Amino acid sequence: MIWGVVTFPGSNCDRDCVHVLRHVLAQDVREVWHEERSLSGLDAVVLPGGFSYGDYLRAGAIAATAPVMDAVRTAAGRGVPVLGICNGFQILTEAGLLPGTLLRNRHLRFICRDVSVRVESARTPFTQRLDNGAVLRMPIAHAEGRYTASPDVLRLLESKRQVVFRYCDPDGQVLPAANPNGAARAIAGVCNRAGNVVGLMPHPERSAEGPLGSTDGRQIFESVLLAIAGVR
Amino acid sequence: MTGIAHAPPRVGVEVAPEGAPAGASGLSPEEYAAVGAALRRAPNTVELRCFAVMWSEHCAYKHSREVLRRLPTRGAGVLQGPGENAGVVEIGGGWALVWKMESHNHPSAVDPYNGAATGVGGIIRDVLAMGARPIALLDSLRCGPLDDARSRRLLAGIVGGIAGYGNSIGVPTVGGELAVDPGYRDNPLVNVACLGLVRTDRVVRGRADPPGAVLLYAGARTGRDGIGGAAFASAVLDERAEYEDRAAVQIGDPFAGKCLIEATLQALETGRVRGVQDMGAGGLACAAAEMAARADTGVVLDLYRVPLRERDMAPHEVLLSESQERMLLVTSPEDVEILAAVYRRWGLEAEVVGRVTDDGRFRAQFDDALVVDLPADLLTHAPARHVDPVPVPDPAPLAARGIAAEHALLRLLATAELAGKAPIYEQYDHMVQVRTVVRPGRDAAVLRLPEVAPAGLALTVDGNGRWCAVDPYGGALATVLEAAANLACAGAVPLAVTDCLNFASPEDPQVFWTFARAVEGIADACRALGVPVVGGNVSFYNEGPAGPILPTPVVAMVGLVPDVTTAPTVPQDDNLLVLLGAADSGLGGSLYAREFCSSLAPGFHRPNLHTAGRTLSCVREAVQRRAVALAHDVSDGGLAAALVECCLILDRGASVTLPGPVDTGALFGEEGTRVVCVVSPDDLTELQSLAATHDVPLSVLGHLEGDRFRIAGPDERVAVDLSLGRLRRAWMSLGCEAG
Amino acid sequence: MRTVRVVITLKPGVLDAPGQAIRQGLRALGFAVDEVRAGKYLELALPHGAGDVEEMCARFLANPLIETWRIEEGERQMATAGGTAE
Amino acid sequence: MRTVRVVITLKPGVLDAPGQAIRQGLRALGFAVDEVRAGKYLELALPHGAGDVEEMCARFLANPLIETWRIEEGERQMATAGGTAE
Ligand SMILES: Nc1ncnc2c1ncn2[C@@H]1O[C@H](COP(=O)(O)OP(=O)(O)O)[C@@H](O)[C@H]1O
Ligand SMILES: [Mg+2]
Repeated sequence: MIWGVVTFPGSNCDRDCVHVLRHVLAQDVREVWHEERSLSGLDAVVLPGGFSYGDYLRAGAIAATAPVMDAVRTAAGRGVPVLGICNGFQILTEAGLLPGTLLRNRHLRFICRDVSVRVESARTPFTQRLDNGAVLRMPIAHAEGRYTASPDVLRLLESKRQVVFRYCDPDGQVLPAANPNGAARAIAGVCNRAGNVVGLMPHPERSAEGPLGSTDGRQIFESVLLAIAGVR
Repeated sequence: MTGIAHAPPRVGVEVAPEGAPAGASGLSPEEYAAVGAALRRAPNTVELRCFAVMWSEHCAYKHSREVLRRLPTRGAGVLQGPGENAGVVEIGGGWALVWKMESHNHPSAVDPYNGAATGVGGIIRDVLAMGARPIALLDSLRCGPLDDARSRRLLAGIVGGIAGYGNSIGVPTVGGELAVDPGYRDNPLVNVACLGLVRTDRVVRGRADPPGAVLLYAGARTGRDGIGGAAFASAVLDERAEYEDRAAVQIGDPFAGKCLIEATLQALETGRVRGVQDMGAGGLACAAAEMAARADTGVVLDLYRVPLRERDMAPHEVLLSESQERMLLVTSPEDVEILAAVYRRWGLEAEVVGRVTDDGRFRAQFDDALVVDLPADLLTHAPARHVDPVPVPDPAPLAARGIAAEHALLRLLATAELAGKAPIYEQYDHMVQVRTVVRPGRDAAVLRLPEVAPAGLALTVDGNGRWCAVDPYGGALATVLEAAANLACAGAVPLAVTDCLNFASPEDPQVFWTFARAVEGIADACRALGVPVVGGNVSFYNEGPAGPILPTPVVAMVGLVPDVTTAPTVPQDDNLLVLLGAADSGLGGSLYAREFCSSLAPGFHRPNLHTAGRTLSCVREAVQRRAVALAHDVSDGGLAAALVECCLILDRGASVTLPGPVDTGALFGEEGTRVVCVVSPDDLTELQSLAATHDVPLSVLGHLEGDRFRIAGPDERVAVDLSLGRLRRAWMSLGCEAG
Repeated sequence: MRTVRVVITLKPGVLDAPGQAIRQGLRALGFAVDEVRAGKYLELALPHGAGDVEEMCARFLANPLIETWRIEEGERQMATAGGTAE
Repeated sequence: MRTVRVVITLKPGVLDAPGQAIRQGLRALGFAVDEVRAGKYLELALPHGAGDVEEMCARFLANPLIETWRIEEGERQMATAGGTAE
């Protein structure tokens, strides 16, 4: 299958995602420039982390106006799996492809460290290989990751199983101390109604190889391989 | 005036008055006379401003040039030593590393956030200018004691600035250090090192060559930022500096910085770039003049073509602006469009602003007028200034207060130097680029290099103003050894050093002596270890109203880890604590002396280079062979602190029996090159035979157990018995609140 | 040319972490302050016949989920703004 | 209780990277705009007899090296501010 990894000016995890897909998972990857207008032929799309347009105004807001986002919208509408990691998640919310928004961390500081997240919804193409309740260890690295939505939206997300990942302790307990940024309901990742568009703050591409400390993130990419192959 | 060699540039620029120049120019009367003599005419005001910047200490190394010649700069793999934008060292497989450290002390004193951020931006562009992708940063920080709210805010601003820039451009900050002293309160030190990676056949240099080539300006537009910044960096900060030097503050745009990195690397990939230099201190003038001087060519600049952010900028402003995120490329006229298109695609400016000539002159035209016409090498070669050094007498003898060992240990663990630095490094993205195998929090960070797998690079930065205040030669030598020890603990062979030499005014004969002795210490240690110094930076005039800073040479060292997969894992079974290496006892210059004694104490015991070298080889080999589970060198806080740190890393208690008397020297003395190792009993014989081969003293001190930390003497008298939780609380005390 | 000023603030009820931190910082310096709300200020220079600023806010400048805005037409302020700084 | 509004903007000539990026975003959406300058907006609720807001700006709220500010006394605006957002 062919993956697309989109580069916006200021993206800085695009090369890392390409590396993992190409060299760890032996996938075909097309590097997509933000000015491109078509994503046809791609089986899955990744919006990587970084600081697109310096994250000026609001994180992800300016990137959400890029020409490629119309193509992302079209692809998402066709059911193509779309993954937004960190800044990619912020872009997807700004573009209206995912509900809610990401605000400055409660303690205002940028924070880079490992966290644990619990899989809350195995129905997306990115979690299909995983079980509900599975705990993954992955790094976060962000200053604006506090997930926020109105009470109505939050209620809807829970009832439609659109919460995909929640911050938890290593044993899978969702505790305030395990919530690194003050996210509402400890939400670390969500999906759209159809489930094919997923955004998350942790970095699966940084936890896909043993020497880097964890291989848990790899399963998120591998899930898509299964999903596309129609297994499970 | 008679015999004018070149007619003075004419239009629109008044000729500077003869005799002593305006004080603001920063040139001494002798220097002004030297300019006149070389030109055989008076410089005009634009030229004079160029001299003021280019002949500043910061750009011209007037006081340090002679002394720096003592450093060893050559070595087997060195492709580029000092003199270019950064050093380059081959690492095999067709790849080379690029290594450079820079200080941004004075800008950070005035504006901590922007000063530190632009420090990161500046060092990144130095590495980029060699053709390399920046892959890691280290930050070495010094400020006033953190019980003072102002110092805490200053540190928060500096850390915020480094995070704000480094995180955004996607270069991981993988290590650093922090120290405090009242001398740094008004004059903090911000030294940032950058590591780059480049294919050996893609290394470029800052040369304007050949004649007929054009100068392509690339990056952000030019504004009135930081005009005269280099001259400013060479001035003593006084109390009013915060409000008076506004024009010297530069603001970075990390977004443009990131685009500049990607665009420049793509431009270099075309193979059409003949030379590159970043526009840093001294701006366009400095970049163009240095490139011409290196290549023995000349340049003509068309100032009216420079992309400006503001209208009505004067010629000297365009020439000397230190606006960030700009590079100067040399290319042939037919390749301009290809390169310009790359930059424009990234939303950056790209304009031809001049051309290379063969006449050795540095010229600039503005509209139709020639406003600067100078010999390029005159601008880049300020006359050296000589100071007769005067030795500093030894400090007053030590008067220690009687302090219980447990109390002392807890206090030391809570000092800025020893406390856990997670509140700092968690604000830095230290994992982007997916190379970080050993993260910050250990002795050296380790990056994997898939380009030359399974090899990796280990990095560390170290400085110690206390040691150097007591003994500049021995302290500087010990600083290099500490850096090497940190690398040895990661199993790395040292490849290259870059340094920042932070001192007060070199015009003070005692400061100058201290500086020269410190350089000799670095030189001797590097020679003994066989590590070349491939670049660095001198920062003088670091003084506040309270006086000069401690003499602070900072050393950043990078080494090769043959196989990054050897990073040892710590087994959960019974583990021994073993000490390799020997120390003379004493507290000279120690953290203990600072905290509990009347002075920093005389009698710093200079490490012996031979025994230190053997100890480091032994440790390196032990780590590479996985004979030890953890190695950690003894530095700040002495043996007691090193043992506690091992326990905190592994989250295990320990029971230790020291072979000799358990006095303050044995617990907290910082001398010697010693390494604590955690060893499984099965591996002890291997380690013992390694130690015997290298002729290194080895003693088994105790073992890991339980959740208490105990140190006793041979008489079984217990000197320290504390819970690990208590130690950890003291150690986790570093406050670094967001600005 | 027309100059428009836009003030964007968080909706009441949205946790204003920056505002809280600023209040804390002011208090640490000894200033008495009850509450601080932090927002953004933008000055737009628009050509004649430029589009609707209201629409710019709703679609881009603000995030209607969490932010509210106020638009003021008027003279360019910035270049002539006061403050003690020179 | 007193409400004070503070508008903090960059001094003329200081690089305004956010302003440039926001202009680009507006243009990408098809809005005509010549220039954008970005600044900060703060609303302070102060107890009677609170300290000097001018001094708060100079010492903490603004960076006098690069920013300038404007202080407006007046009614609390934020909670009642307009905007289409519900
Ligand atoms: N300013 C800083 N920025 C990033 N990391 C830091 C900083 N200060 C210290 N560290 C990290 O914390 C750990 C401990 O630092 P330090 O006590 O200076 O180590 P050592 O004594 O072995 O040189 C190291 O991994 C170091 O890289
Ligand atoms: Mg160490």
